[in-house]
Amino acid sequence: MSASTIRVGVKQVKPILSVDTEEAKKRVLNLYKAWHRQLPYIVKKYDIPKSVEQLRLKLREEFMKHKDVKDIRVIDMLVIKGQMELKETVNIWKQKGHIMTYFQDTVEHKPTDFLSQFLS
Amino acid sequence: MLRSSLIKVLNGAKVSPKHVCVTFRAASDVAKKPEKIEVFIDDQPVLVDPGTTVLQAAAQVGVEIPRFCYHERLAVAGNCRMCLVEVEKSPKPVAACAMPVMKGWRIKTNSDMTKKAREGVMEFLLVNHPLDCPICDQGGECDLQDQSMAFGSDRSRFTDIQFSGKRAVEDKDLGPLIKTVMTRCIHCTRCIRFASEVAGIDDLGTTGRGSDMQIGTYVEKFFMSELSGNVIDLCPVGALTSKPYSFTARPWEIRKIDSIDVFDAVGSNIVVSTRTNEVLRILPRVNEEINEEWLADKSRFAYDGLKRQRLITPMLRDNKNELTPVDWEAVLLTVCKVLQQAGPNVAAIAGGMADAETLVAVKDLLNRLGSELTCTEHVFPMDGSGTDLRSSYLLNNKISGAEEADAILLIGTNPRFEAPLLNSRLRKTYLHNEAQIAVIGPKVDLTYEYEHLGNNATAICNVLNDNCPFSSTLKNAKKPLIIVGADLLKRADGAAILSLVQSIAAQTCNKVEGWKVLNILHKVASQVAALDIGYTPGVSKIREAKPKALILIGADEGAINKEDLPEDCFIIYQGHHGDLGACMADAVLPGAAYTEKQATYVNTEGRAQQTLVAVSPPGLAKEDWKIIRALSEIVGHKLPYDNLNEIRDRLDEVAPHLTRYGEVEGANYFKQAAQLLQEDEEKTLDDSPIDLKIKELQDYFMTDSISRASPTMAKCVQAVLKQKESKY
Amino acid sequence: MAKFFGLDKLAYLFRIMKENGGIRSSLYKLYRMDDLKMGTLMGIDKCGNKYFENNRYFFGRNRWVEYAPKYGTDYDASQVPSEWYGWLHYKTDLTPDKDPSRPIYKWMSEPTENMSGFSGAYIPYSTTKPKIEAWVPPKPS
Amino acid sequence: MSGTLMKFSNLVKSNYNGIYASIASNGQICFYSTTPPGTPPAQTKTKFGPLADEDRIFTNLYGKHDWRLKGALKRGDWYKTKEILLKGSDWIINEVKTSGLRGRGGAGFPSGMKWSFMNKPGDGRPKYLVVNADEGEPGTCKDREIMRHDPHKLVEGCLIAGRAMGAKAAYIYIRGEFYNEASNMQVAIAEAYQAGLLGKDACGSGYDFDVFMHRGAGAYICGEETALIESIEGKQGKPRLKPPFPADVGVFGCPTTVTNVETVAVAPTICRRGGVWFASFGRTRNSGTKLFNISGHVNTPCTVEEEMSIPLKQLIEIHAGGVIGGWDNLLAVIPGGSSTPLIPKNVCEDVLMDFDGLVAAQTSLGTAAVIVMNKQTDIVKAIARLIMFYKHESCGQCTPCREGINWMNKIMYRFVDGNAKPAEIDMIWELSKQIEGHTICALGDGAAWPVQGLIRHFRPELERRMQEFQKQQCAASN
Repeated sequence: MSASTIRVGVKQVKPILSVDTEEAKKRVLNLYKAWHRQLPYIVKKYDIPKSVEQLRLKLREEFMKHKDVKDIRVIDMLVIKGQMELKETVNIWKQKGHIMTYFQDTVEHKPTDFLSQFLS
Repeated sequence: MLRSSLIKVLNGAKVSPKHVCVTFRAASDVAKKPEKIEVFIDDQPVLVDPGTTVLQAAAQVGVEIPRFCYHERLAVAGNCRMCLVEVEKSPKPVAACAMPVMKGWRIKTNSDMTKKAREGVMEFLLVNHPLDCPICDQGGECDLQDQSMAFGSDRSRFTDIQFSGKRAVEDKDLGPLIKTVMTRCIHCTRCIRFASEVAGIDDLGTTGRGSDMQIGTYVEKFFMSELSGNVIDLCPVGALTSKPYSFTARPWEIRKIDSIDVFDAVGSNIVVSTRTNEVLRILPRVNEEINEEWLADKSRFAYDGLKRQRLITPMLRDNKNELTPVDWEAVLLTVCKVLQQAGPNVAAIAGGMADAETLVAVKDLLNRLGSELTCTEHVFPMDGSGTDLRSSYLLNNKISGAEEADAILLIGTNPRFEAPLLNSRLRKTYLHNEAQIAVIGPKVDLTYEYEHLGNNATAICNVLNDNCPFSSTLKNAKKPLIIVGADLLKRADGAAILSLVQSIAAQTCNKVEGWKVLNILHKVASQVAALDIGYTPGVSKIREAKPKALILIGADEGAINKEDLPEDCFIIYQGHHGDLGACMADAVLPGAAYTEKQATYVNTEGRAQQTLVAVSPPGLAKEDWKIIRALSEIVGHKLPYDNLNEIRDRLDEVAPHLTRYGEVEGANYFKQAAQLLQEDEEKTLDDSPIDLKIKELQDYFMTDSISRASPTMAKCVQAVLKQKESKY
Repeated sequence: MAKFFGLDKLAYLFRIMKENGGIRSSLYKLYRMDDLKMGTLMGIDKCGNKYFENNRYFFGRNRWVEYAPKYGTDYDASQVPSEWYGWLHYKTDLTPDKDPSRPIYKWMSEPTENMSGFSGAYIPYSTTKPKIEAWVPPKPS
Repeated sequence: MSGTLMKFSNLVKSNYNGIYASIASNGQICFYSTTPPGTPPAQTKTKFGPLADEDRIFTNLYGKHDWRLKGALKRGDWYKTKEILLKGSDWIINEVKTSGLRGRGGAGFPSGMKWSFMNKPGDGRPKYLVVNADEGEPGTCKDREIMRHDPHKLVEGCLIAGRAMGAKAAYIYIRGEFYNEASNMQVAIAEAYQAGLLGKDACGSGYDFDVFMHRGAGAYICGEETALIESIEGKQGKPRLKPPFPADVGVFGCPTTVTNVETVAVAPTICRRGGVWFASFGRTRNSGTKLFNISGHVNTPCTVEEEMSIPLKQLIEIHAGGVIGGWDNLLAVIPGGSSTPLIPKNVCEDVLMDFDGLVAAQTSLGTAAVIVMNKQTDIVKAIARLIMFYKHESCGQCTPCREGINWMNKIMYRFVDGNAKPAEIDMIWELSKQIEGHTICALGDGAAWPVQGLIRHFRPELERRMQEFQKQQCAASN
């Protein structure tokens, strides 16, 4: 009996939110739309030197980062994290700098070629 | 001293018996191998050779018996009595370090009697020990501390401190290297035995008796030895500590990095102790093949030279003819311009501390620029096979091989100061193997007796032509050894001398398989690697070529100077110390010293070893091969290696043994080398006396850019000169 | 009656303004010092700072300094010389000119003003020896 | 290399087990399971001493006659020495073995056996006889009498003992302070050389033998055999580790036997009168005559030749004129030189002066230097003074002796005043046990034994002093 349970457990993982790809996709799109609607307000409230257009591009970029994710559970988890981000942003739990980090990488890339390495 | 008595034993005259035993043992060892006897250590049976001591037998089964005076590499004194163990059926405990085991002995290293004996000895040792551990430099690495923890009593009964106090002894002045606090001394006499047996100096001894006994140099005297630092390691307590290191650090604070010494061509293994990116001290690391567990003073104490006179920023000569600090871009661009203008008229000279990686990088760069002028500072004859056959420039028989020799001929070398650890081996051979030693060259003190055959090339001819008694000794010897100093071969007739020596070596026919008679002793750490990689020894070619640009890789010996070069020659100095080379340079590229880079060095026997990074290079200084690599990219001939592994692959391509660390790649083709030399036209011998650069101790301490920058070494030279003036 | 309507306060204000040299200079002082007070001039130091006392104000506010006009708005507490410091901080009630027991030694130096943020600012330096001593190239002769 | 340095034990041949065993027991007790050839005949007498005049060996002990060659010849020295030499070493050794002669230097090792160790096939190295005339033990003064008044006995003894062990030469290591003795010895040696008794073809026997004098520089420790060897070699007189024993690696690296003056000096007489004659004195295993030195609180201190196994009381009464203040005024006796434990009066009553008798009384015959102390003696101070001597004479090589005796000395001098706690008596007992047997040579033992003897027999006295001191302190502080 226990053996069979394990087998089932191995075969089938417990879903987080979505049961199939369709549902997951719906959730992603919902999140995207929610962000998209909030973008003008974000620009205004946070007083950031970016236009709504730029934010839209960034939003698309952030989502496209995970375009190859196939695992439903991972997608769900990413959606949950995205929702959390959204909530923090909309409720002004964040500060200006937090929003701007989407636009600027704080880590400077180390040079990879020998000469720059040598001179740096 | 020790040896003279031995000869007399056999002649039936005076003898020093403490050491006689040693030789008898050596002799009987060869004669026959007696069967093993069985003894029991804590009821564990162990089979040992007859004559094994209790302590050694115990060590064979992994039982360590505490000791203070006993040291594996020194004669047995047996006076600390710490190693007392119980032997069944013996009414009193025996000293394990000196007592040979008898058949069927049952030795109890942990019985009540043994424990009580140890506790008693420990108590007695502590009775007059000042217990000043908090201000003692040995604290943390002190045998007395450790053993009193392990074997001592848990309380003190010494109440007489309230009545009469403890013994106090005046400190001795042993010179600028060794600090003495004689009150801490436990009279183990290890230092005395080291001085008289290994260092060959009978300056240390005891005066007074009983509780007034003192260790010291009978008269106030500097302990004049090139191996003096080793008594610091030997001292089990804090009586002898390092003066430059005093009150610097505790052993548990420091990081220890295994490395290789580059002050001579022996390549002693060392441990570099660092803290907060600073080299605090250098200790020897055991390597039976090379340095056993000793280390020469220069290698041990010259580390403070690494902190002075350093090149920490690139420099360029400005229009006022002054070297001014610039940044790397500026200096690399300037040098690049010069190299591009010079085209193939570029030359390079490698100094004594250049590592194999840098050497190969420089050679690759110059070859790409179209130049073949890569030279070493130190000369070696190029006639005959030149440096094509490794056998003609290596210490072929290995350093440890010197111990087995029975007749040794030293030609134009002073191993005592050119390679102190090889000399300690020779002394050991002399003492315990009854080796006959002869010297051709200046008369120097080698710490052992030798036959002086002369001071010119004629003496070498005499040996060849059976014109002196030693030649028959050499030819009849089972394991003869000829060691030729690299200094001698610098002469104009170096090739002729080498040819002569090769002929002598050929005469002493090989009686023992794998025994190699001819040995060359180099003086600098880089030479063998440089010759292996294909550098031309000597700078004469550069003088002729009149290059437009000259790269000095730590070349500070003044092999070439501005007058030898054309007016417009641009000199680039790359190295770690501001010395002769940097003074004449137009551009200075700051490199890393041996403690600051992971680099390959090949010692005089052809053994590749690597140093490890102990501290980072100071200021803007970089690892040497990386500078060359960066330069090559700017010049436009990018060298195909970006990291250490890749350049080591390149080393492997050039000479595979360079990356086989720790192993000796033996050389062969002795006959061919000799033949090639003979085939050349008759060479003329110059009969002027053979001269050596380092004859006496004061010449030894400051020989390269690091030791010349070292204040400790300067103090040593002062002390030696002062001692020479003193009447003792 | 006047007290009841607070007229005395008004009168006092006028008195202060009068003491301070009229409306114009009162306004300037208010702008410069954010305060307008009236008090007895206790002394003037060598820099020209004036020291006032008025015990009508509560302890802690009853002694004050009016910095010399040359400082403009760039005045700073460190411009008070050390001999007035004690009086200003209630270490003593005697002004320097009235205190006979103040020791004067020849090694005493003039007080210096805090130059932080200016070119004369104090910059701390390390007193430890450098771990590495650099090579100084010899001057060409 | 370490191995080479360490393993010198190849030298220790199997028959050295015997030596080791005997020396391991501090040289006091020597029991032999096997009966060696030339065993002395069993003693049948039960009463020993006094010695008859015709049985005396040292006939000029008091210097009443001429000590030079002429006088010596008159007394029978050098009589038929050639014949003795010609009988060969085996005969001499067998005679010495039969005599039951035991070393007179303190350890009491059977001389015949010791000499026979030397007599094995050589390896080309010369052999040496070293005569230990460094008589430094407080209370002992027998050798100096021999050397001063009968030097030819010793010179002849050297020749015979040397012949027995096949030695090439004899070194007489004489104490530096013995100036007159050294002079007399030197004269005697010179006389013997001139008379052809020594040197090439000694006594016409065809045997070459030399005798050299070596004067010490005044260190007690040089009386220890290995330290003596070091000293002869010109080094600091510090005892060597054994093994290798001197019989293997001795003076100048050659096989050497170190023997006491008295042992060597009696050898010629034994050879002349026969080992059986010598064995007829004293109890079995303690045979022979012996020089006794009686000093301290006796009426006539003297050195006298007596039969072994003579009762102590008889010895003192007959030769030393009794204890000062009468026998009942006796407090204690140190029977064998300063390094042996003392025995109190009740033991002295019936103890026999020989090796076994004194061992049974927990002391030792040593050099038979009887130090008598009567009841007027401050016994603690006397022993403390002895410890001070040993502290001064310790060579400083090994830890227990160097540090331990110094410490004991400090405690002993506090004991003299009583400035100590009773618990410290047990502590010093333990300290002496920590020293005893833990050192290279026997000096540590010699320093430990007097203290042990004192504590064994006079503990109440020590405790009394401490109490007294305590009382004084209390009185002073109040």
